[in-house]
Amino acid sequence: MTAFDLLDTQRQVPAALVIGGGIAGIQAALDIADAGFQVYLVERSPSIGGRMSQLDKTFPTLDCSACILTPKMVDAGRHPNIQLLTYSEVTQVSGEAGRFHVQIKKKPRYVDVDKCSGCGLCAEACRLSGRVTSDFNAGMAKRAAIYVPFPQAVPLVYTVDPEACVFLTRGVCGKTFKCKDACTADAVNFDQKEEMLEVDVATIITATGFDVFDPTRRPELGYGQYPQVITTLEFERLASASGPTAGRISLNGNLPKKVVFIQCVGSRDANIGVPYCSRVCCMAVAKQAHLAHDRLPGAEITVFYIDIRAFGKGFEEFYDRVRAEGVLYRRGNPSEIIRRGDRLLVRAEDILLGENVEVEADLVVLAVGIGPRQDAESVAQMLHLTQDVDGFFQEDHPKMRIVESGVPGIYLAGCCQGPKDIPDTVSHAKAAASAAMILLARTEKEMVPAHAAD
Amino acid sequence: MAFIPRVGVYVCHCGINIAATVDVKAVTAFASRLPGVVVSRDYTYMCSDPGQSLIKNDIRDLNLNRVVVASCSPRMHEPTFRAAVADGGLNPYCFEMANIREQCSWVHTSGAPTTQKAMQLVASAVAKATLLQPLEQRQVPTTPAALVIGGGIAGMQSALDIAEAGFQVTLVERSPQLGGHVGHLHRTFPTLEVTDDLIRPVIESVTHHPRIRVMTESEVAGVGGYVGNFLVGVRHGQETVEVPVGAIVVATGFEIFDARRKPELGYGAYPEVITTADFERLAASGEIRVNGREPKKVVFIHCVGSRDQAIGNAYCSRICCMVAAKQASLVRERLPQADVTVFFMDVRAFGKNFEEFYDDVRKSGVVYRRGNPSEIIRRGDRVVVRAEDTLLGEPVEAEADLVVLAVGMQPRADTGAVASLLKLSRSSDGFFMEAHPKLRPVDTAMAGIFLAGTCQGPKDIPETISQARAAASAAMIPLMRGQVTIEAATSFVDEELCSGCGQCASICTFAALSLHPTRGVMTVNAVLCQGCGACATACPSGAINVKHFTFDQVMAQIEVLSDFEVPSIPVPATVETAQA
Amino acid sequence: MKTAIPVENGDTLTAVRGFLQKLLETGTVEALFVPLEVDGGAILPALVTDPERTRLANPLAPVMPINSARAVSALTGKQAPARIGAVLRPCEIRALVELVKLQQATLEGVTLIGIDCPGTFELPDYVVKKRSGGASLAEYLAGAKEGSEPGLDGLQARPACRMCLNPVPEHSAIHLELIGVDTAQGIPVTMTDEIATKLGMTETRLPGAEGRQAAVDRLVAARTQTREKELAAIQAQMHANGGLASLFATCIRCHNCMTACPICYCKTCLFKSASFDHQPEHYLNAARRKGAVRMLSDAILFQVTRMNHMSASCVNCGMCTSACPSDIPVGTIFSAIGSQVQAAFEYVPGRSLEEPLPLVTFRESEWTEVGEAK
Amino acid sequence: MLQIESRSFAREHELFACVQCGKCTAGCPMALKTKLNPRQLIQRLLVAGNGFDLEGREELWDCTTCATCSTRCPKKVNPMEMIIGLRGAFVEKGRVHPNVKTALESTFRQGNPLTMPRDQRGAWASDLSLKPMAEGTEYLYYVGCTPSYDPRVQKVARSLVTILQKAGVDFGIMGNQENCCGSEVRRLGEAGLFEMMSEENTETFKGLGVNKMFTTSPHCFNAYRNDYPKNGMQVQHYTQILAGLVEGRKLEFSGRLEKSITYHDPCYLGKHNGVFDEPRAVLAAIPGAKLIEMDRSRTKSLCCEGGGGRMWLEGTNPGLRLAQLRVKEALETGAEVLATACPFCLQTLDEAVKHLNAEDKLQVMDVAELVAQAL
Repeated sequence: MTAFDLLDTQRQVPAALVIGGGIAGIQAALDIADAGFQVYLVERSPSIGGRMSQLDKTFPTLDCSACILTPKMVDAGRHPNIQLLTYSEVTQVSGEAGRFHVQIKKKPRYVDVDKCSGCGLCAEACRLSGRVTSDFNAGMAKRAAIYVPFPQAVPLVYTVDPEACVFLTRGVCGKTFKCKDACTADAVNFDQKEEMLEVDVATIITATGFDVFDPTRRPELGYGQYPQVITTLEFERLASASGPTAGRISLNGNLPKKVVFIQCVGSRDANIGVPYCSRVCCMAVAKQAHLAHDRLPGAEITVFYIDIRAFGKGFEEFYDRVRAEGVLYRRGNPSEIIRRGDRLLVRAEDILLGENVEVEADLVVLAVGIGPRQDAESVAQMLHLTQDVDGFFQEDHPKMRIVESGVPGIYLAGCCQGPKDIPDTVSHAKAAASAAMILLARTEKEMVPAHAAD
Repeated sequence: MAFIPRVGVYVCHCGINIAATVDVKAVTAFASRLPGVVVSRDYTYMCSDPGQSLIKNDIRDLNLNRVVVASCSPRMHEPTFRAAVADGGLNPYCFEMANIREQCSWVHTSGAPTTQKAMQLVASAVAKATLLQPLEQRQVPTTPAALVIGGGIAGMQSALDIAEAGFQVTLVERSPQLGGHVGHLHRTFPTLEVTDDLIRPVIESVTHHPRIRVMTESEVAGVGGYVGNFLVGVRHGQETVEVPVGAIVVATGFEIFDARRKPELGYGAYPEVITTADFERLAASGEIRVNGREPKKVVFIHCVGSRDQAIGNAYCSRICCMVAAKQASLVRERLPQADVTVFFMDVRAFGKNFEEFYDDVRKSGVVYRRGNPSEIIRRGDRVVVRAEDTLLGEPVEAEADLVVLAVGMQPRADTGAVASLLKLSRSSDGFFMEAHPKLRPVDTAMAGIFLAGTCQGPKDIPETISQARAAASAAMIPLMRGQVTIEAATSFVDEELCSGCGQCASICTFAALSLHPTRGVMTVNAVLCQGCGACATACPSGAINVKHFTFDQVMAQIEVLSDFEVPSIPVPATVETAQA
Repeated sequence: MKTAIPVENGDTLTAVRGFLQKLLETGTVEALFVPLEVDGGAILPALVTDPERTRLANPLAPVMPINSARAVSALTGKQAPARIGAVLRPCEIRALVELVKLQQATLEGVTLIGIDCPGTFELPDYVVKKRSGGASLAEYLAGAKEGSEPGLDGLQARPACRMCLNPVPEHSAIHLELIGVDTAQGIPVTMTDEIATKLGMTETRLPGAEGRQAAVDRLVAARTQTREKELAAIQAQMHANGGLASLFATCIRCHNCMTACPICYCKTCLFKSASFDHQPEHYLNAARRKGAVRMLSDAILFQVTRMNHMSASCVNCGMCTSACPSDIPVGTIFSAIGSQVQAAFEYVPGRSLEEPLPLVTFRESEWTEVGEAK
Repeated sequence: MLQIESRSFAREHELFACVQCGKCTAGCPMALKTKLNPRQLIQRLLVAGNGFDLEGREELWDCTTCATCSTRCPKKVNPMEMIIGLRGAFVEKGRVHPNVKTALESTFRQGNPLTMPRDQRGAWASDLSLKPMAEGTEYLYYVGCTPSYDPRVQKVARSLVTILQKAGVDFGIMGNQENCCGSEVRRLGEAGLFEMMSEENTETFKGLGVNKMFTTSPHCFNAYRNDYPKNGMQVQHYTQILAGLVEGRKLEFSGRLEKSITYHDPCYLGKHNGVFDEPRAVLAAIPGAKLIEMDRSRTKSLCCEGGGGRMWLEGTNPGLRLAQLRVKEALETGAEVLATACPFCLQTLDEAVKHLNAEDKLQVMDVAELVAQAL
């Protein structure tokens, strides 16, 4: 799609609503928009990009995640048929397939998106600059109260964090607003109010994504207790060149010499209510073990696992390669992590040896599983979707109708339906787009005679 | 009248992104002195509306004929500025971008060398700009129909989606009936539904769909044309029909691994040893009997023909773990007295409800032993599976009346032939290769040709359907748009220089080059060409150039940046010593 | 079929001429490409259709005015106009195979007549000796029989020949043996049964055939040594101070090497195209940047580019060295580079028509030590 | 030969659910020092066909029933119960250690495993004029065998009584009428005897009109709470009662206890029943007390080796004592007091401190004793 390739403005086209601006939502929106239909892409956070934007590399090709995602984000951002509604939430849906009526809440950014050029002067000036925890960096870095989540954000527009901003929380921020003063475009505007938007769409694609497992639910693994115990998501930020350590895998400035990865934390664990396999962790760990091997020369890297699920295209080959590089795979699910002196000990049974082992570690990475969004239930209620026993949205048939939600006209895309890796997510999103496009094509057909009569 | 370049240079601050490390004013002043430059300006955000207006006004007022913007990567804003230039009345290809952000300010610290580098990049872009030629983009209408190759579950699902969206679909299947491999399955995991109940309605809908033309016992014989307008020859018996379509979905499926290639497992030698595919038929027949008896000891073996570099299949076949689990549970159900043992390396129960199903299968009494059996031998009227139970660290010999080998998937034997017919590439595992393993799982390097199902790699039924519908979505896009845009920056051949050696054609991924039948030189199909430039690098005579990136344009850029074409002549030895 | 050309009175050349004549007379070929000897020693590659003219033919003369692969390319193009026979040396055949792969020639309808090559001499030297009554063919053939390095009244063979490891032709439909055989008694020939029938030749075994292989091995062994020594010397020079630039320091950019090269097939060399017609300012700017600029410019770039384009296909015929007016060992330099490139891609130029050219194929796993190894 | 029907045993204990991940063995404190490997034992039972010989598997008696294995298991398998079940096979054949035989006999005859006379059970409280349990009394204080007979642990019971009286809690005791809860009997594999005692005790409680009870020992607490049939009776551990008093500000401290204390979680209180916070809340309420945590605390607490009938058994590797490891961990924290809330822990840790000659550095005290000191 290029700038010269604008839509025929004479054509009356039906629209689709895509909820969620991760890779699933972006892909579904792009397909539908490329086919010539209107798309409203609603994203709760200030930027589209989702979980994929937080990743460093992708398995098994080790492509830089941002490098392959950013172009898609940009395409979505500048597509003439896509209306991006970031920092917005769908609040109400009524109607039926072919004619849904949707209410969308646009939260105040306190920044005029038309004026803001993303220069960053405001964030530099903010009193809380470098003092507000960055969610994007999995809590491992600080930002200001006025921020963009990451440099490649789309739209590249600043947002005032209402939870942190001194003015919004306390009502005053010194004599003058630092951010407002710093802005040369006069874009900061604390008078902004929440806006409600109403749109009519023919179809809805739900692509609300996932939350990662909270490892404090397995306290014996010491997450939150030992700073050396981190999650795979945190490791992604550590490994990322644009992350808090600029890609140095270091804790408090020290490069770890003994790294242990633990798989199935919050997956395949019926005891705490997550009986399912999260599908991506085995390969995420294989990739991270490779990165650790690559960037921490001489470090001992051990992976504890139950089964290695290297099932996708090129996955087994990648797993073979990582082992060949010298990463030690030991079968056994560690039972606990304890401290001895200044070192952590991962206590596990090496099942293949039939022996208990205590492996020293100065970095332990927990491969946290994929779970439904915390607010999945309220989204389900709003859209009349059903949830499966694990809390993910239930597809209409597990084999044949995996993008149909059970509500005609509403389709599912990506991890909101269950854990998936990126290619499976993209396929699923495009499949949802296909289903949606069939409905859109029919709706358009019905619209034509009505207009011909005008 | 000779062309006299009148170049405008616009240097962007990008807030502080560029201005913090590069002296933008100095770069602007430097640019104004470059040959051909008429005006040089700087602005905080060139991409903003006021910034774009600067450019448009100058084109009009100063009669500019070339524009250079020094800012960020062209990936994001090249379309922005091309549109602005076009608005100002110039051809959009008369625009060039110097990337002084990603390639300069973001990767260097503040200082004179950084500013100098920015100047060099600007000078380089100006050098190219003076040589730029206007180009025209074209739109070509598309044929509102699609071809689907393969009548398995993937092909049928793709066909149904495209037809449902309102387009004609021709579905070509080599065998006499639709249904593919799934048609031969008894039940599916993890829900244990009878497969026939799933597939029959699909076959019915496809067969009776008013917009789907099913051609069984047919094969694709030839493909010509390009995205939007393919002409496909479909052979049925002696007859070949020509089918014009706008997009093609390849859903040619897989082959089952031939367990005879692992002779140590005794398939074909012992009647007690069967494959999971055989088991499906056995289960469908209603009675699980071997040698006329109900087996009392049943052993399943995973990874036969998968994860096995010895036979050249390094990959995991993705479905066998669950197929074996499903079959093991069927044995438990039908023959409650039988012992069922599964030998595995890793149990890959990764799909929705798979782990739960695996849990249930174990709880039903199926014993899972970790270890990949090495051989099967005969002992009396039973066979013995010899393996190590790696969980116990002990060698074991498991007696069995029935051994089921979980055979993997492999590319069809004719994958190579289909690949050369459609100009598709294959990945190292032999399956068709997708355009990008992460973000373009159904696209191929050939525009308008898409992959669905197991021809791209092993998949289970829902994944196959997902990908089939994804391919349908991709195929529908050009059909729904009704037209495709032809890239303007394509390659072209200088027939004076071309010797017709064909090296360019060998490396062209898009099949855009061919030897002219009479002139003995290469010709470019501008519709197929994507402007990647691989041909230009392969041509020893410099006979092929890519528009907008011609040899002269690129050389002009390089010359400014580097003096590599000028070998250094040593200064007198005395000076050299002094320097050392 | 193994057969032989009978030789009368020890006159090998006449026997060969008779054989060639028969090829035309029987219509086995409609035209014959073969070197003719004129003016008392000058060797002239020519296309002959009149059988009578074969009386001038001398494919045994130990000289190589051109690498005739180029001539065959000109005679066949994309499609040979008639049944053509071509009498060629092993290195000419190998070059021809490369040109076929580059779509510059075809072997369809071409009958290759390969002759063992014991080695060749520089053309001017040979002509001078010949005209002064020297350069005895009998002596040359006697040396070939022993498998020893040929000499020409005290002169050595061309450097490329002294390093040649392929004195025996491949791919030929008719193969005349010279090395390790007594050609004064008869010339052993291998040919297809079809041609033999046409020519009325029958299975023949000459006495003493068992010594041939040993002679070939002897010759190749000696040349392997020479080759390794010469290449090592060039490699050392290339890695010494000055490197490639100093090897080409005397290059006058005459492009003779390119003209003589059988593989350089471009209609117009890039370096003769408008792209290298620089503006006068270009030179001045370059001089200002570097302090001085070599004129004529682009000599090293020319050599490096040519290396890039054809070193994978280089058959080590050494025509470039012979053509160089500045006595630069161009062929040896190209051999040194080419052997590394060819080894890296496990490619042997001229070996097989089926082997794809390495630079137009792409395998993800190849040459990982150079690309992104990780 | 000590053959069991492994097929039905595996089914009964749902061993087929096991996915052989090894978390049980990895967390097992005894696997560190003995041959005990629950994960491998499960696999052996699963692949044994229908007969499995327990002969020579002495390591089954090493299990302390600390429940680490079952809490860690991702597939809801309970290896601890499997081991208790397997011990049953030994007991059935009478193939048990003489000490165990004595303890079981004593429980059957005297109502305690300590070979103490039944009619001396209430003697410890003879000077305290405690109310006998009767209909209408709010709580039954179920004292338990060790606190009744063991002079060291009697101090805990007396301290507790002091506290409760001061706080005005309405409770009664059963005196000589009190009978062993059967917790250890069950864990030694004598399921039949336990069944009998369970029925008997339940009857007695009903007769006395018990609605709510608390215990000194987490083991008794666990038995009544989890092993007995559900009968609507509220069962608490005394630390929960004390925590309730602290929270309701019913406990007035007149003194101070300027001591650093580290708390050892008893397995049967913590891992088995999730009571982690209450004892800590009580200790934290003592004026002057400074709480220090050991690294292995709460769900990771290291077992003292006193449970699962191990008070009567040496185990297969008596040289290395977990209690000693635990005391060393406590010493590392620099605490002056190692607090716990279990009679068995108190005994094993006390002995370990003596063995390590650390009496001058570390004092092992029960939570009740510490509270009583500060009243």
